[in-house]
Amino acid sequence: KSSKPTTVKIGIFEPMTGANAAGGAMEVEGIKLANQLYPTVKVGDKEYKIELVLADNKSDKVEAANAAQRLVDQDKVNVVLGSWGSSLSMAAGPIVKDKKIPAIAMSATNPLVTKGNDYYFRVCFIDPFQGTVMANYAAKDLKAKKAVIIREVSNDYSVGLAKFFADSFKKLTGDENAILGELNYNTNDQDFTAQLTTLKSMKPDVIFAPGNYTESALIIKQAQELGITAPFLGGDTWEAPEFIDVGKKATEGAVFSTFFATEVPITDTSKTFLDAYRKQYSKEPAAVTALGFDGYLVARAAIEKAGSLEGAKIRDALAGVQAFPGAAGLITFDQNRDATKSAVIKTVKGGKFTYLTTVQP
Amino acid sequence: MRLARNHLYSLAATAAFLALLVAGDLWFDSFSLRVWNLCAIYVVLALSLNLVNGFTGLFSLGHAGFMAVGAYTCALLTMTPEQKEMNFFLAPIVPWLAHVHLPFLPALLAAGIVAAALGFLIGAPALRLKDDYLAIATLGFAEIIRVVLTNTQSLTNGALGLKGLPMFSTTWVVWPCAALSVAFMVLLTRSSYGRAMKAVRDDEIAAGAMGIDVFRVKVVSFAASSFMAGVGGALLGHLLTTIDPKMFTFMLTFNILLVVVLGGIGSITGSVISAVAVTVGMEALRFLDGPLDFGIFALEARPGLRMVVFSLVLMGVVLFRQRGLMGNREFSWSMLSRAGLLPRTAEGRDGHA
Amino acid sequence: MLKVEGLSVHYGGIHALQGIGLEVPDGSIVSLIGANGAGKSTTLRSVVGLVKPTAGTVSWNGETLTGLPTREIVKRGVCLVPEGRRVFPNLTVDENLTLGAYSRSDKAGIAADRKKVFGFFPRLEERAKQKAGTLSGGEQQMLAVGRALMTRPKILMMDEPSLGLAPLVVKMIFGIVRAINQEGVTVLLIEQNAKAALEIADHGYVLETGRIILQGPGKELLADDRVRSAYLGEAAAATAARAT
Amino acid sequence: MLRTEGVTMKFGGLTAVSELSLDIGKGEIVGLIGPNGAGKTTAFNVITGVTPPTEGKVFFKGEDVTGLARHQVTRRGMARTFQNIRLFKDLSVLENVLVGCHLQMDSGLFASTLHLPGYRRKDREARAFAMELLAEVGLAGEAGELAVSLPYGKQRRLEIARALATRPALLLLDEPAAGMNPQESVELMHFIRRIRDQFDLTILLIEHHMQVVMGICQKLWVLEYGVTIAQGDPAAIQRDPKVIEAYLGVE
Amino acid sequence: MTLALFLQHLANALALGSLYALIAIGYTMVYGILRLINFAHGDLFMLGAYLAFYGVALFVMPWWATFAIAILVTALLGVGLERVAYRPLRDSPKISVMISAIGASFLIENVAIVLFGGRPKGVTVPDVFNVKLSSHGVSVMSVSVVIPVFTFAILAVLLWIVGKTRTGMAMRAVSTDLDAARLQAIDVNRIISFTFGSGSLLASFGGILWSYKYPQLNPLMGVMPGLKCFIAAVIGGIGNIQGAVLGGFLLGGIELLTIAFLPTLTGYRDAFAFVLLIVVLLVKPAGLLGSRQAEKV
Ligand SMILES: Nc1ncnc2c1ncn2[C@@H]1O[C@H](COP(=O)(O)OP(=O)(O)OP(=O)(O)O)[C@@H](O)[C@H]1O
Ligand SMILES: Nc1ncnc2c1ncn2[C@@H]1O[C@H](COP(=O)(O)OP(=O)(O)OP(=O)(O)O)[C@@H](O)[C@H]1O
Ligand SMILES: CC(C)C[C@H](N)C(=O)O
Ligand SMILES: [Mg+2]
Ligand SMILES: [Mg+2]
Repeated sequence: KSSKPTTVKIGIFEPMTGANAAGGAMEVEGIKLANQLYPTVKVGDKEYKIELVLADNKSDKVEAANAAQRLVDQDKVNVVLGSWGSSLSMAAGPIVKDKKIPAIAMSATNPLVTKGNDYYFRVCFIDPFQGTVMANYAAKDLKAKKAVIIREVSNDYSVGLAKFFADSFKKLTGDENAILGELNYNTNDQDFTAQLTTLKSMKPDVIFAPGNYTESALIIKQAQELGITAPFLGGDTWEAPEFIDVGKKATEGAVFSTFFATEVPITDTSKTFLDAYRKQYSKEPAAVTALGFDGYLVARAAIEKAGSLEGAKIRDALAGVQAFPGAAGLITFDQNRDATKSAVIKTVKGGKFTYLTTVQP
Repeated sequence: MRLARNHLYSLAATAAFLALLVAGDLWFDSFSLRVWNLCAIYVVLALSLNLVNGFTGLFSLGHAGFMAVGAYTCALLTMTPEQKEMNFFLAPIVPWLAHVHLPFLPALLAAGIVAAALGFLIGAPALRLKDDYLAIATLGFAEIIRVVLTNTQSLTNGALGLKGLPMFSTTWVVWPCAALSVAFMVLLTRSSYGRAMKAVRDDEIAAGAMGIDVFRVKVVSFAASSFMAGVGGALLGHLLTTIDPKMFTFMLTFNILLVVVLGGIGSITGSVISAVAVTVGMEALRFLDGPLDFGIFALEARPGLRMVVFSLVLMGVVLFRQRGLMGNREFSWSMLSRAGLLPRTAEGRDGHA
Repeated sequence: MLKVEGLSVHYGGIHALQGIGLEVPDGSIVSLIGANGAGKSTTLRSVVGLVKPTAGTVSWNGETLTGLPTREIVKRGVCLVPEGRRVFPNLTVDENLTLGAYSRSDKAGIAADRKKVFGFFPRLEERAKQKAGTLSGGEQQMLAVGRALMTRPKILMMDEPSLGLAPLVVKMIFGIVRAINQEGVTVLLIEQNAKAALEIADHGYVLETGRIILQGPGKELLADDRVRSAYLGEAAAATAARAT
Repeated sequence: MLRTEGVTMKFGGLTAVSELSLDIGKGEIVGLIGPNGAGKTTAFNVITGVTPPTEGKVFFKGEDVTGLARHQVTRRGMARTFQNIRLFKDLSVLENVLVGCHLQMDSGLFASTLHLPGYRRKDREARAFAMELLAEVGLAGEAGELAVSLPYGKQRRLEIARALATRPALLLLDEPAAGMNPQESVELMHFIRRIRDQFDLTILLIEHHMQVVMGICQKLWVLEYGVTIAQGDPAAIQRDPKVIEAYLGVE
Repeated sequence: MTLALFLQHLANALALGSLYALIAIGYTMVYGILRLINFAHGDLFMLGAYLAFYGVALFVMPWWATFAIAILVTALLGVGLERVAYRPLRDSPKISVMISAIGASFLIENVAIVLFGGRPKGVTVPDVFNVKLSSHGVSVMSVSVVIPVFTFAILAVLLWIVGKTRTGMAMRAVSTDLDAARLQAIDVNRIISFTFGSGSLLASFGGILWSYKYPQLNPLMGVMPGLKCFIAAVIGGIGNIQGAVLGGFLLGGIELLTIAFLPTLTGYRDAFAFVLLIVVLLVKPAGLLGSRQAEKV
C-alpha cells in the first residue's frame, strides 16, 4: 500500500490467435484507438495514465482462464475488456467475479455471459433480441412465410440465435410450421452442398444462417452455385471484410443485424470515433471495433465516476451508467448488466456493407 | 543402510512437498495457484495416457473423449438445480438430471466410473486393432463422443456448454489426486500385473504364450486409464468452472501426448516433471505474445510467436533427445547419487550419525 | 582384397568391437567364427557401412570404404547376406531377386543370374510369385542368398547363412559357397557351424568378445586344440555320446 | 499327453500341414523334423493356439484344446519358445521370467497394485522360483540386465527359462539350437534332458541340428510339404530312405 | 426424393469424394514409405493453397503459372520437412516420430499464423474453374468436374510408377526394411525424399484445388481435411493407392448421402466419417483393400 500506483491498468482479454482471431483483432483496434484519444483518467483529483495490458486467450477455454487469471492477478488490472466470443468470456466470468474486478464484454451476445455474474457487463445487445429483430425483418419487411434455418451446431452463439429467431418467427407468422427445417453444420466445415441441396428442395422464402462469417460466406457461395435464390439472413458475426472477400458476388443481398453503422452516426462520440478511425486506417470500421471503442470509454468513465481504483466501486459505478454516449449508441445497463441498445440492419450491396434500417429495442 | 537412508530421503521429500503445497496455498497469488493446480491435473492426465501408451503399448488418441465424459458427468452431478436451470435456457434439461445434486467426491468418483465404463465399451471392439489403426480409431471414438455431446442438447446443453460449475479443484483436491495417481502407477508398474502389461507391450504373441490374457490386460489398462482421464477431465472442468464440447477436441489429446513424450514415454517420473514443466512453461512464454508489442501496431504480427517458440522447443526435444527427458527410466535416490548430486552411499555421512 | 584395420564399434555403452584387423585376399574363402555376441555380425555390418565404426578403417582393393554410404559400397561389389532373413516380405520372390540387381542394368546378365539362382534353389522358382513374407524360415534364407547373388558380388559376405536350415540345405549352401568362389567371387563367411566353415576356408579368424584371438589357415585351426574344445564341441560330444 | 488328430492347416491354396497325427506320451522327448517350409512351426502354432487349424483336433492331457486362445492353452500346461526369439525387450532378465510366473500368481489389477498380503506372498515365491530357474539356465548373474543386451545363446536359454516359469507339463521348443555352435548345442542337449527330469516335463522340439535331435529324442516325426513322411525312433529314421532323400541327404 | 434431387446429391458427393481421394493418395504414399502418420500433410496442403494465392495476389502471375510453382515449392518444402524433422528420427521409436510430426504440424501452423495472419483470406477462383454447369436441375461447378479427372489421372500414373518401375519397387522395398534396401544398393534417402516430395506435391495440388472449390484460406484450413483424408486412406487400406481413392469416394459419399437421406442428423456429420472408419476397421482391420502383413511366429 506504500507506493501508490501511477497508472490504471485495463486488461484486454481477447483472442489474438486461433479461430476467433479476426474478431479479437477488430475489437482491439477499437480499444487502442480509444486509448490513443483518451490516454488518461482522473481518479479523485489525480490524473492517471491508462495502460493497456493485452492477454491472448487463444480462442481456447483453458488458455482463456489462465489469461484472465493472469490479468487480474499478476498484472493487477482494474478492469477487463473482452472477449470476442461468448464462451471465452464465460471462462473469465468466475475469475473476475472472485477477484471483484469488473469486466466488460464488447460483442459477446450470449445471455449466459452476464447472467448471475455481478461483475460482467456488456455494451451490446443479446441474442434473444437479435433473433427477434431478424425474425421481424423476415416476416415484416420480406413478408416471408416459411423459413429454413441452417446453424453451426457446435457454436453456442449460432444455436442460441437460431432458437430465438425460430421462436419469434413462428409467433410473428402465427404458423407453428413456419420453420421448414433446421439443418446443422460444424465449425470448420467447408462443404455444405448436402445441406443446401436438401434446403433447396424445401423451397423456403428466407434462410436464416447465423454463424461465423467464415463458414457463412461459403454457405452463401455454395447456395448460389446450387441455384438457391431465397435471401440469406444472419447475425452480427457476418460483419467482417472477409465475409465479402470470400463469398464475393454471392453475398450480394445478404442481410444481417449488427451493432452500428458508419452511415448513421448516432452520437457525437460516433463522429469522433469515425474520424479518428478513418484517419488512422483509411478504411471503414467494423461494428465491433466501435464496440471496442465504447468498452474502453465506459470503463474509463466508470473509473472516473467511482473515484477509486477499487473493483467493487468501479462495478457499482458501471451498474449506474445511464445513457452513456458511446460510438455505437447510448449505453444503459439493465439489471442483467446488458446494454439495451438498438440494432442496425445491414446488407451487402456493391461489395460493401450498407445500412438498411435501425430497429429499436 | 542404503535402504534406511533412501527412506529418510523419501520422507524428507514428502515433507518438503507437503510444505510446498501449504506454502503455495497460503502465499501463491491466485494466478500462480491456478497454474500450479493445473499442473496437478496435467499430472493425472499425463499419467493416464502414459498408462495405455507407455506401459501397455497401446497407441490411443482418445483421451479427450474420456475427459469430456468425466467432466460432463461430474459437472451435471454437482451443479445446483438453479444453475442447471439457468444454463439450459434453450431446451430444458432432462428431468431425471434436473434435481440431482451430489457432493464433489462421489461425483468425481462417478466421473471416473462412467469414463471407465465407456472405456470398457469402446475398448472391447477397438482394442482388436493395433498401432496406428488403434490410434486413429480411438481418435475417432473421441470425436464421436464430442459430436454426441454437442448434439444432445437437453442432456449436455449442447454447444452452449455448462457454466457455473462449483470451484472444487483446489490445491487440496487436485494434488492429492495427482499423488494418488502417481502412487497407483508406481505400485502398478512394480506389480505382477504391471509386468504383464509391459510384456503385452513388448511382444503380444510371447505374452500370450506366457498365459497372459492379452486382450483382457489391454481392456483393463484401457479402462483404468479412462478412469483417470475421466477424473482429470472432471478436475479440469471444476477448475475452469465452465466446460463445452469444443474444449475436448483432439488437440487436447495431442497436448497431453506431448507432455508424455517430452517426459519420456513409459516413465512416471518423466510424465510428472514434464506435466509441470510444460504447464508452467506455456505460461512463462506468454510474454512473447504480450507487452513486447505495445505502442506500435506491430500487433498483428506478434501473437502466435509463443506457439512458434513452443513448437520449436518441442521439435528440439524430440529431435535431440529422442526418448524424452527420462527415457523409460524412473527417478530413484541412487540415480542422484550416481550423478553426484547426493553423497554416495559408500562415503555416506550417516555413518557418523 | 578386403582389409580391415583397427576396427572399433560401440553400441551405446557396449564396446562390441575392440580393434579388429583382418584380411580377405581376392579369390579366397575366409571364415569368421566365434561365440554368440562375439561381434561377428557387427564386423560385417561395419564393412558395408550399416554400422558406423568409432575407429579403424575398411578398405577394398586399396580404396577406403569407411564413411561411404552402403549403396556405394555395395556398388563396388561388396555385398552382405545379412543375419536373420531380411527379405522383403511384401514383395514376391521374383521382385526380391529383381531388387538384388537394382544397381545393374545389363538385362541379359540379370536374366542369366536369375536362372542360376533358380538352378541353385528350385524351391524358389516354385514360389516365384509368392510373397516372401509367407515363406518358411529356410526358404527365406535361400531367397536372401539368391538376392545377394543377383548383385554380382565381387566379395560376398554371409552372416550365418545356414541358420535354421535343414542339413540338406546346409550342405547345399556350402556347395554354393564353393561354387561361387570357384567362379571368382571372394567369400567372407560367418558360421556357427565352425567345422563346415573351417573346412572350406582358406583362412579362418576366431573372434571372442570383440577381439581376434586366433587366426590361421582353415585346416590349421581345425586342428587347434582350443578351437576343437571351444567351437567344435568334440570333448563335450564324446561325453554326451556316453551318456545316451 | 499330447495327441493331434488329422490336423490340417491351409493358407489360401497352400497346405502347410496336412493330416498331422502326433501322439506323445508323458515324459518323452520327441522331435519334429523336416525340410524348411515343411510346416513344423505351423504345427506348433496350431498346437499352442496361435492359429486355429483348418481341420482336425488337438488333445492335451485328454482334453480337446482345439481353437483355444493362446493364453488358455498355456494355462492348461503347455509352454513354448519361438523360432525367432521373442523376449520382452524392455524388461530385465528376471522380469522376463517373472512374466512367466504371472500365470501362477493369478492376481488381478487391484490385488497386485495394492500389494495385498496374499499377493506379497505369491510375489516372494515367484521371485524365488524365477531366480532358481535363472540359476538353472546359468543366467543368475545377469538377472538385472536388459534381456536384449544378452548375447543370442543366452537369449535362447532365457526364453526356455521363461517358458518353464509357467510350470508347463509340455514344453515345445522351436529350434532351440539355432545359432549355437556345436559346443553350445551339446550343452543344450544336457540341459534339455536335465530340465525334463527336474521339472517332470514332456518335450516336443523342432531342430535341424541332427546331433542334437538324434542325441536326445526318443521319437521323431518327419514332415515334408506338410505331410508326415516318417515316424519312429531316431535310428530307424536315420535309415529311412525317404527321410534321407528329402532331408538328411547322403553322407 | 426426386431423381433430380438425388442426382444433385450424388454429384455433390462425387465432387467432395474425388477431392478427398486426391489428397488421400499423397497421404497414403507418405505413410506407405515411412509408416508414419504425417500430421503435417494437412499443413503442406494449406501452404500450397497460400502459395498459389500469393502468386496471384502479390506477383500477379497467371493462375496456372502460380499453380505450378506452388506445387513445386511445396514438394520441396515436403522434402525439407522430411530431412529436418523425420530423417534424424529414423531409428527412433515410432511414437517419437509421430510427435515430431505433430510438432512439425504445430510449427507450420503457427508460423503461418504469424506470417499470413490468423484471419481468413478469400481466393479469386480462376474463371475456368468457376463455370456453373447445369442440366436437368443438377448444377455443379466446373472445378468439381476437373477434380475427378485429375484424381484418376494421378492414380493411373502412380500405379504405374509404384507397380511397374524400378523406383516403385525400390519404394516398396524401402517401406519394409531400410537396411535390407540399403544392401541392394538402393539410395534409401533419395527414395524417401522422392516419395515425400510426390506426396507433398499431391497435398498442395489438392490444397489448391480445394481452395478453388472452397475459396477461403486460413492457417488451420488443413487440419480437418488432413484428418478426413487420412481416414479415407485408412478406410481404403493405408499404403494402398487404389484404396486411398476408394476411401476418398466412400467417405465423401457417406458424409453427404447420409445427410441427404437423414437431414435431421446433419449435426452428427463428422461422426459419420469416424463411424465408417471404425466399422471398416473392425470388419477389415487393414482397410478395404489393405493387406495385413502376415506375422510369422
Ligand atoms: N543394435 C545393437 N544395440 C546394442 N547392442 C548390440 C546391438 N547389436 C549388437 N549388440 C551387441 O554387440 C555385441 C556383438 O554383437 P554381434 O551381433 O556382432 O555378435 P555376433 O558375433 O554376430 O553374435 P551371434 O552369433 O549371436 O550373431 C553383442 O554383445 C551384442 O549384444
Ligand atoms: N501365415 C502364412 N501365410 C501363408 N503361408 C504360410 C504362412 N505361414 C507359413 N506359411 C507357409 O507354410 C509352409 C510351412 O511353414 P513353416 O514356417 O511351418 O515351416 P517350418 O517347417 O517351420 O520351416 P523352417 O524349418 O524353415 O522354419 C511354408 O511353405 C510357408 O511358406
Ligand atoms: C460468434 C461469436 C464469436 C460472437 C458472438 N457475438 C458471441 O457472442 O459469441
Ligand atoms: Mg551375428
Ligand atoms: Mg520353422
